[in-house]
Amino acid sequence: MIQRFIRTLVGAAVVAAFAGSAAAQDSKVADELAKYREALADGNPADLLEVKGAALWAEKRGPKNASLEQCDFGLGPGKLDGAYAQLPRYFKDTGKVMDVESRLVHCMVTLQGFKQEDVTKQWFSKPGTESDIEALVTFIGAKSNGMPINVPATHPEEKKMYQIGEYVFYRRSGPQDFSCAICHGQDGKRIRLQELGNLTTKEGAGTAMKTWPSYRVSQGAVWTMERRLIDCMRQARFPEPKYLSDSIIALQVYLQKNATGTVMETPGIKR
Amino acid sequence: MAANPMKIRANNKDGVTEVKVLISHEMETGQRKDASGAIVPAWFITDLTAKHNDRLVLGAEFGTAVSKNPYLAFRFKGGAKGDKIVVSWKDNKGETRTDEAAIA
Amino acid sequence: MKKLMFAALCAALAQTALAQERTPSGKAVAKNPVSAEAEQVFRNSFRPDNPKYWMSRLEQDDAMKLCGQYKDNPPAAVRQKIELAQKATIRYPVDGKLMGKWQEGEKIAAHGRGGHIGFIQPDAPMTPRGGNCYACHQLAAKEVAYGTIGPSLHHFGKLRGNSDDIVKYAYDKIYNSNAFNACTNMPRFGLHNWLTPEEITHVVAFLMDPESPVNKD
Amino acid sequence: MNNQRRTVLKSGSGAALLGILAAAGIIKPGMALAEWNKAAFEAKSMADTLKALGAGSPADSKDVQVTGPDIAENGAVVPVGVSSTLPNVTMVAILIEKNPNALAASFTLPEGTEANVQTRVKMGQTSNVYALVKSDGKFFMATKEIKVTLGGCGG
Repeated sequence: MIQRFIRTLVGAAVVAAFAGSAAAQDSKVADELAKYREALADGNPADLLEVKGAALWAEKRGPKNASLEQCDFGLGPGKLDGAYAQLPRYFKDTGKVMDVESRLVHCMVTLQGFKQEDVTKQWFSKPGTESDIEALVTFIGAKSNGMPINVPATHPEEKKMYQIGEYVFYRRSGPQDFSCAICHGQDGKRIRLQELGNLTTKEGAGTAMKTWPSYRVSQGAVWTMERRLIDCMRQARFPEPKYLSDSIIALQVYLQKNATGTVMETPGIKR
Repeated sequence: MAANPMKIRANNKDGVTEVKVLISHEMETGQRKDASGAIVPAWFITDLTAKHNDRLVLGAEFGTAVSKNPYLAFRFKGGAKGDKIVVSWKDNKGETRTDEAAIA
Repeated sequence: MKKLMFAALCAALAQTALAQERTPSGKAVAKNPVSAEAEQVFRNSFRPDNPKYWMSRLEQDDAMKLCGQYKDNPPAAVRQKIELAQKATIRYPVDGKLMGKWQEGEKIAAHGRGGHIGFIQPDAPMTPRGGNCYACHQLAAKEVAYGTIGPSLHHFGKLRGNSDDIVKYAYDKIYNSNAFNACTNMPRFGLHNWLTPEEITHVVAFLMDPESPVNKD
Repeated sequence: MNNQRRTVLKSGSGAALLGILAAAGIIKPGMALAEWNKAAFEAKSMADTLKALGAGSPADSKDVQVTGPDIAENGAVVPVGVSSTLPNVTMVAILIEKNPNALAASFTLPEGTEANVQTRVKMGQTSNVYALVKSDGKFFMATKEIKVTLGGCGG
């Protein structure tokens, strides 16, 4: 007991010594970073993509020469206001829990007659090659701006996906022993200069989820949530997940349920 | 590929009009390599003009260091609600685009 | 007495790290009721064209499995079992020298690439693997872009001196962090061959050497 | 074409026709300015760039400012601007010392346009950034260091 007390004392002293020296420099860095983020916020290139997405939504395309205007994201055909904030959810017609991207692709296949492999070939943009899916998801996401995330995951299939998502969140592997929880399981941490949300809490998950889709200045592109999560797996040094695969959807159920109640601010802009 | 439209916002306050422009453009530096290791040729906006009705209010020349999807903000005296702001750009491949907005 | 002091110091170091990580309440976490199915779903969620040797990165050793099962907060007995097993994995450079060149260590600490696979943005085949220490730790004062997932290591050597025991502690911790703190966030750099024993000695020097920017400024 | 037209109308600019005509090369946008200054944009050093701009060695001025944050979270997008309280400013430019080509952008300011322009630039690394201003026919300059930080997971 006494030994434990001494440990704590020494530990606390060392921590305190560190905290003092760097504080002044750190607060200056934090101020300038806040200015940087503020300067970016006014003038988000994602707005340009949103306009493009709106046009693609209404345009008659594909073998069936149909628009996407009858696509049902869970609130009824063509009802987009607040739909993104309530995904993923269980869909009776497919018998599956789907996220915004799997549902969108489903509509492009069923309503417009595209082949899934064709329409997902360009699921994210590269310099000089735009992605219809990126534009459409930006547009659909923006239709939930200002609305609360609401994924209660009460349907048994949704509940199961939540549990699968939680399992994946804590599952460690790879040459760095990584899981999602390593970086996103604690409050008030940052990686380099970027704040890391504690995605197991409402506040952390909410802060993270409310701004997607988001324009990433380091990438020069809007990233969808699938893109975000698949790249997290790359950073964890895992092999590459399949686009629209179940563990990516399950992670979204886990995160969206945790974030439920947070008001959307999308499209976002970040590093 | 036809260029996407710009987003132009113009607001008049106390006789000064503030214009903010967002442009959809790759702004390739000519120094990046693609997956196969080949240099991606430079492709960037070189010139831009902004006019209030028919009067030039800003001329700009860009190099490759201007960010992808360029952003521009400036202020000029005059302009009234409803007046037209017309922005045009031209890139090094000769492609051009013109969009306009009304002062709010 | 000296031994005791060292033990206390080591304990303090471990405690410093712990204080910034999870509180080790050891509270048992109920096993995820769908874990068997979830494991199947996870493994089936990767592209079929990932080569086998990439997919092998998804295999888990006992420590990984247990940490996941207990959400990184195992009960005391499990914790102890993991730490003992991990301690036994530590290997040393053939020449026995644990202090390398701090200049090399500085590069390893700042470098965050290497080992990325997949089809979208893999690293070029021979990209050296970095330690990426700054992602989680403050080190040299001049680098402002440091993370806080791990404790600050600024003045690491200056605060602790560079006795053989401390040098060995630093080496061991980098080689296999779980030998000291089961289910810590820190990778097991040596165990996975992410860094070679020689590279680890360079990082040790970056932390310990009085001339290293970690201790100088 | 139809799709683009609707997009433009929806975004409230209504310049579809102009855009289409311009894209088709039927009319040319009003480039009533001098040709793009190739020599200045292709110059590498600060000195060569200033020379190509006809600026010689400008005096430092407290009345010129490089605006924007001192730290960039990413070098691909660094918000930076020039502002000045000097009279009759007809031209401003942004120069980045350590970029492969120092000149990032230059602006012609007709009478009535304020000497206050903001844009976003790429920076390969931490560097001094210069604001160059032409006032009453003479050149003035100001500088500040903008730090480009490494961010995120590191790869």
